[in-house]
Amino acid sequence: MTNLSVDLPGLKLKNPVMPASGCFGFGREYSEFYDLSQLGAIIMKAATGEERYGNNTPRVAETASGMLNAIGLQNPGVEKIIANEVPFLAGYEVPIIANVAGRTTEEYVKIASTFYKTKAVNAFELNISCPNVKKGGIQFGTDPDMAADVTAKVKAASNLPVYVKLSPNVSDITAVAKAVEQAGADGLSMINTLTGMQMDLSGRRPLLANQTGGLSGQAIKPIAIRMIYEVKQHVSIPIIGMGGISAAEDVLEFLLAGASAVAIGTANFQNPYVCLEIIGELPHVLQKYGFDSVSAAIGRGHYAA
Amino acid sequence: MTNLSVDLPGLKLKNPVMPASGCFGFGREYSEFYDLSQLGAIIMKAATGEERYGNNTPRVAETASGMLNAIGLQNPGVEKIIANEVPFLAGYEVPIIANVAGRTTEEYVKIASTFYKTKAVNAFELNISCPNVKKGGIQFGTDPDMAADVTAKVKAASNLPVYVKLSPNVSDITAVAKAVEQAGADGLSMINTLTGMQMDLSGRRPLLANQTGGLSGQAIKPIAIRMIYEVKQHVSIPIIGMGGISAAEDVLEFLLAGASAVAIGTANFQNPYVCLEIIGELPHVLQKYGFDSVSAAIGRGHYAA
Amino acid sequence: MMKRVEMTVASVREIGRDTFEMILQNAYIACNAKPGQFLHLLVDSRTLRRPISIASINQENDAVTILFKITGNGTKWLSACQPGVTLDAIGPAGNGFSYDEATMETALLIGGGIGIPPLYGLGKELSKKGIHIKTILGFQSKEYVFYEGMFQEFGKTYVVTNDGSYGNQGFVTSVLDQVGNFDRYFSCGPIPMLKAVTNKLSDHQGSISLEARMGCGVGACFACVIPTDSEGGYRKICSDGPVFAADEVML
Amino acid sequence: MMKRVEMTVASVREIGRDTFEMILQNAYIACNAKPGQFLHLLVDSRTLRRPISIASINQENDAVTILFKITGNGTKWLSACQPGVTLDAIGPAGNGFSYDEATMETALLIGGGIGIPPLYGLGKELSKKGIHIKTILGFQSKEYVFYEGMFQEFGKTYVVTNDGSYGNQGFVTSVLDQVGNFDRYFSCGPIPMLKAVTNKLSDHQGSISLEARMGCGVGACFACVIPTDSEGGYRKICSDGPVFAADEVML
Ligand SMILES: Cc1cc2nc3c(=O)[nH]c(=O)nc-3n(C[C@H](O)[C@H](O)[C@H](O)COP(=O)(O)OP(=O)(O)OC[C@H]3O[C@@H](n4cnc5c(N)ncnc54)[C@H](O)[C@@H]3O)c2cc1C
Ligand SMILES: Cc1cc2nc3c(=O)[nH]c(=O)nc-3n(C[C@H](O)[C@H](O)[C@H](O)COP(=O)(O)OP(=O)(O)OC[C@H]3O[C@@H](n4cnc5c(N)ncnc54)[C@H](O)[C@@H]3O)c2cc1C
Ligand SMILES: Cc1cc2nc3c(=O)[nH]c(=O)nc-3n(C[C@H](O)[C@H](O)[C@H](O)COP(=O)(O)O)c2cc1C
Ligand SMILES: Cc1cc2nc3c(=O)[nH]c(=O)nc-3n(C[C@H](O)[C@H](O)[C@H](O)COP(=O)(O)O)c2cc1C
Ligand code: FES
Ligand code: FES
Repeated sequence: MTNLSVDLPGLKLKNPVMPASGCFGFGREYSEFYDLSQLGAIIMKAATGEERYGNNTPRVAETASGMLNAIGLQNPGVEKIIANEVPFLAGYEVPIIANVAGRTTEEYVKIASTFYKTKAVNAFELNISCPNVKKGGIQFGTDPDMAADVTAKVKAASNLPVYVKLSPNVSDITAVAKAVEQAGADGLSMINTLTGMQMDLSGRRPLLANQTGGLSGQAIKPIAIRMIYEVKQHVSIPIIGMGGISAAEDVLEFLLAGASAVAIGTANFQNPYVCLEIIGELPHVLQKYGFDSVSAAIGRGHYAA
Repeated sequence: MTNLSVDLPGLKLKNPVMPASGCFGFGREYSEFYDLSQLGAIIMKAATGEERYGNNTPRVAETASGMLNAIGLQNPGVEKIIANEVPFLAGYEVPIIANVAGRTTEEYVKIASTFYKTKAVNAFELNISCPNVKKGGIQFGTDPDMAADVTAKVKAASNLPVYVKLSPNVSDITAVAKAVEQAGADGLSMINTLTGMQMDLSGRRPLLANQTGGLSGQAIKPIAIRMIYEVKQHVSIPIIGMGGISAAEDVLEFLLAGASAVAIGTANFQNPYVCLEIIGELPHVLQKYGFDSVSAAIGRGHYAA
Repeated sequence: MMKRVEMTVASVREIGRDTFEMILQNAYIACNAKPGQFLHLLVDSRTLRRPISIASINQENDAVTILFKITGNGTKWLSACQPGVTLDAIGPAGNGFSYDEATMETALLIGGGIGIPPLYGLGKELSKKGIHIKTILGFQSKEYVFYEGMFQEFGKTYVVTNDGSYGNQGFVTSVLDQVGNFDRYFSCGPIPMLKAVTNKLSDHQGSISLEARMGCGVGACFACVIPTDSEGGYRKICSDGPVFAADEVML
Repeated sequence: MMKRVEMTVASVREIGRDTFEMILQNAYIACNAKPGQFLHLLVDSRTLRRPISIASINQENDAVTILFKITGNGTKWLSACQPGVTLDAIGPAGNGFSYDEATMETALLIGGGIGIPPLYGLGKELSKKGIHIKTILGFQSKEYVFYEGMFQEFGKTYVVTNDGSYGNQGFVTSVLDQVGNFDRYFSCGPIPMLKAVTNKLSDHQGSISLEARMGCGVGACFACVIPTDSEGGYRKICSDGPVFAADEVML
C-alpha cells in the first residue's frame, strides 16, 4: 500500500491534496459532487474582517492554458464564515485551513484571533499575495520586512500554525520566504497568482473590470515549480505547493521540487472531481516512478547528481 | 488601404512585426521559407563579446501553451556575427536590430561600439534580462540603478537607438522602465522570458541541464500585456511588445496595451511562416476592429471610459 | 441535482448565420432539466467551461436541444462537433424559470439574439399548460433570424431587427406598445436590452435570465455575481440564477 | 529543400508494444527525402513540433513510413490519428546518411529501440545498391521487437533484448564479436548505446544518428547542439545532423 499521509505542523493529512483557496468556496457546492472527507484538507475562500463585495464584473477571463481572475476577495467576513460556513465543514473528517486577508496588520490579527477564539479552524493560510485588491494583500507580499511583521503578529495572536502564502510577482521570492520563516511561519504556501491582463479588442479596454487579474492554471506551473525548488533550498519549513496542478503527475512534480502537500485551484472549474480523481491516481503514479509513499518523494528532485 | 508602417527612433518599419531575438537565429534558416524583406525588422540572436558555447543540453522543454529554454546565449561573438551574419541580412530590405548581451558593463559597451564602428546594424536591443546565464543578463535587469547605468554607457558609445529589453521577473517593472528611460533609452522591449522549471519525473531532477529556463509562448501573454499596459502609463518612449504572440489578434492586443511594434518568438517554432502570415492577416484584423492603421491602434486600450 | 455527465451529439445544424442548433443525448439531463437551466460544457479541453442554455427538453428521446452562436473559439469548436461525439457537461445547472400558473393567463416572451434559446423551452412548457403566449424576438439583421416559426406555434410572434432587414426595424422595446395585455413577462438577452425592457415594464411582474463570465459555474468562485438593491447584497448568476425576478438584481 | 507540407495519414498500425507504423502521403516529401532525414510534426497544436525519422520512402505511392513509440502526449496523440487525417509537417529535415559506395562492400546496421527506424530506409537503399548488409537490433524485451523480418530481407539479422526474453540477452555490443567483417557501420539509438558502439568500433568508420530535444528544428535556436572535439566547437543536430560521422561529435 502506498502511504499518502503527510504530517505538517498542526495538520495531519490523510493525503497531500487540498482544494486551493478561492476555488472551492466554503466547500458546500463541491460537497454535492463528492464526500469532502476524502480530501487531505480544505482551504477556505479568503476571510476578511468585514463582509466584502469585491470587484465589478467581468471578474474572470480565459487565457491559453489558464485564466485570469479579479474576484477581489468577496466574502461574508470572518464572523459570518464562523457562524454559517465552518459548522458545515466541521461535519466532515477534514482539517480546515482559513485563508486570512487583511487591509492592515491589525485586520490580519483580528481575523486570526476571531477564528482562534472560536476554535473554528486548524491552521491559517496568511494571504499576503492577493493581486486583486487595492490595499493589503500583495503589498505585504512583495516587501520582506512587511511580510515578516504581519507573520510575527499573527503568530503571536494564536497558537495555530501559520502558512504564509507567497506572491510570485517579486524579484526575489527567497528573500520573502526566509523573512517569514524567521518571523515564525510554520510553513509556506506558494504560489498565488501572477498579475496579468487581457485586452477586450472590441471594447478597446482591459477585459476585466478591475483591469488586471491573477493568472492561474497550467500556464503558471513552470513558474511555481521553479519558485518552490528555489525556496526549498533556503528554508526548512514545509511548503504547500500550488499553481497549475491538474493531474497526479503534476502532484509528483511538486513533491520532487520540494512541496510537502499541494493545493488545486483552477482545475476544479474544468473538472469538479479533479481533487478526488488525483487522490485516486496518486498511488499509481508514485509507484510508477518508484516511490512507496508521499513522504519519500518530497524534495527528491534536489538530490540527483 | 490599411497603413501598417510604424516609425520608431532610428527604425522605419514597413510593418510592426519582427522575429524576436534568439528564435530566428541570424535569419538564414527562415530565409529558406520566405523573403525576409517582408518583415518589419529582424532582431538577431544575442551577441556577446566573445564566442559562447552556452549551457549543456537538454536546453528546451515543452510546457502547457509554452516552452522553457536555457540556451545560455550561445553565439559566435560580435566579430564573427559582423563578419559572417550581418552581410547576409544586409542583402534584404529590412532594418537589423542587434541584441546585445554582456557579463559586465564594459562588455555591453564593447559589443555596441564594435557593431557601431562597422555600421552593421540599425539599432540595439539591450538584453539585460536573460535568465539563463550565471553572470550579467538578468542581474542588470532587476536593479533599476544597474539597468540605468548600463543603458547610459551603451548610449554614450554610439549614436544608434537603444531599446532596453526588460525582465518580467521583477516586483516593479515600471521602476526599471522609468530608470532606463531617464538614462536615455530610446525605447523598451518587453518582455523577456519568465524564469521557470520543469521536473523530470523519471530522472528525479530538473529536466533542463541548466535547471531553470525561460518560459515563453502563449502562456505568458497575459503577463506581457499587463506589464506593457502598466509601463505605458509611466513612460513616453515606444515599446516593442512580445510574449506569446501567435496570431494577428494578439498583435492588436499588444498595440492596444501600448506597444508600438511587436516581436514574435516561440511561435516561429510551431509555424515557420507565422510572422509572414500575421503580416498578411493584420490589415483584416485592424479593419475588423475599426482601425485603418497600426498607429491608430497604439495605446488605444488606455482611453475607454 | 447537478451532475457531470457525458452527452452524445445527435445532430448539429446551422439555423441562422453563425447560429447552430445541437441535439444532445443524456437521460439524466433530459429527465431533470427545467427551462431556464443551463449546461456547463467542456470545449476542446479549455480551462473554463462554456455555459449554454437548455433550449428545449425532449424526455421521450432522452435529449435536450441547445442553440448557440459562434462568438469565439469555444463555440466555434462546438459547432464543428460531429454526431456521435460525446461532450462533457455539468448540468442541469442553475435555476429555471418559476412562476405562478394560477395568476397567469397570458405570458410575454421577449428574447434578444442568443438570449432567445431558454425562452423556447419555457414557451413549450407554458403552452402545454394552456397559458396564452405572445413573443417578441430581436435580432441584428435578417441573416441571424432563427426559430420564428417555432415561436409562432405558441402564438403571435413579433420579429424586430436592428437594421430593419426583416420584420420591424428597431429594438424589442419598439414593439412593446403593440403587444397588448399580458400578466407576466420573461426576458433574456444582452444587458442593455434587459435594462430597457425592465424599465419600460416596471409596472409588470417579470423574470429575466442573465449572462455572466463564469469560473466554476456551481457557485463556488464568486466570478458571476450581480448586485442586489440592498447594501453589499448580491446574487450568483450561476447558482442563484440565471433566472431572477426583474426587480431582484441591479442591472 | 525543407518545406512545410500537409501529409495525409494513409494507415497506422501497432507493430510492437506501444510502437506504431504510420504511412504518410505527400509527393514532395516522398520525392525529396533521403534515409536519415526526419519530419518535424505538429502534434495536437502543441508549442513544439516532434521530430520523427523517415523510416522508409515509397516514391511510387508518394508515401513515407514513420515508426514511433508512445513516450508522451505527442506520440500518443499521433498514434490515435485515423487514416484520412492530415498532419502538418516540416521536412525533409536534416541531413541523411552519406557514405562512399565504392569503398563499401559490407555495411553493419546497429539500431536500438526507437533508433531503428532510420536504419530501415538506409538498409533498403544500400540493399538496392548491392551492398551486403548485416544488422544488429536491440530491444528492451520481446514485446517491443519490431521489423526483425524486414531487416532479415537485407541479410543476417541479430536480435538482442536487455532481459533476454527474445534473441540474445544483453546489449547490441554483446553480439558485435559475432558479426564478422564489415567496412562501415551505421548506428542509431540511445546515447549510452551509441557511446558503447563508437568506443568498441573506434577502429572502424561509422555514422551515427542522434536525438535531441528541439526547439525550431531548422537550425535557428541552438537548442539541439552537441559539442565537437575542438574548443567551443559544436554541431546542430537538427540541421548539421542528425547523422554525423562517429568521430565528429563528443557523445
Ligand atoms: C447562463 C448562460 C446561458 C447562456 N446561454 C447561451 C445560449 O443558449 N446560446 C449561446 O450562444 N450563448 C449562451 N450564453 C453565452 C455563451 O456562454 C458564450 O457565448 C460562450 O461562453 C462564448 O464562448 P466562446 O469560447 O465561443 O467565446 P470566447 O470569447 O472565446 O470565450 C472566452 C471566455 O469568455 C466567456 N464568455 C464570452 N462571452 C460570454 C458570454 N456572453 N456569456 C458568458 N461567458 C462568456 C467564455 O465562457 C469563456 O470563458 C450563455 C451564457 C450564460 C452565462
Ligand atoms: C532526429 C530525431 C529523430 C527521431 N526519430 C524518432 C522515430 O523515428 N521514432 C520515435 O519514436 N522517436 C523518434 N525520435 C524521438 C521523438 O522525437 C520523441 O519520442 C518525441 O518527440 C516524444 O514526444 P512526446 O510528445 O510523445 O513526449 P513528451 O515527453 O511529452 O515530449 C515533450 C517534449 O520533449 C521532446 N522529447 C521527448 N523525448 C524526446 C526524444 N527522445 N528526442 C527528442 N525530443 C524528445 C518532445 O519533442 C517534446 O518537445 C526522434 C528524435 C529526433 C531528434
Ligand atoms: C477564482 C480564484 C479565486 C481565488 N481566490 C483566492 C483567495 O481568496 N485567496 C487566496 O489566497 N488565493 C486565491 N486564489 C489563488 C489560488 O488559491 C491559487 O493560489 C492559484 O490559483 C494557483 O493555483 P491554480 O493554478 O491551481 O489555480 C484564487 C484563484 C482563483 C482562480
Ligand atoms: C529559444 C529561445 C531563445 C531566446 N534567446 C534570446 C536571446 O538570445 N536574447 C533575448 O533578448 N531574448 C531571447 N529569447 C526571448 C525572446 O526574444 C522573447 O523575448 C520571449 O521568448 C517572449 O516571446 P515569445 O513568447 O514570442 O517567444 C529567447 C527565447 C527563446 C524561446
Ligand atoms: S461562476 Fe463561480 S460562483 Fe458563479
Ligand atoms: S532545434 Fe533549433 S537549432 Fe536545432
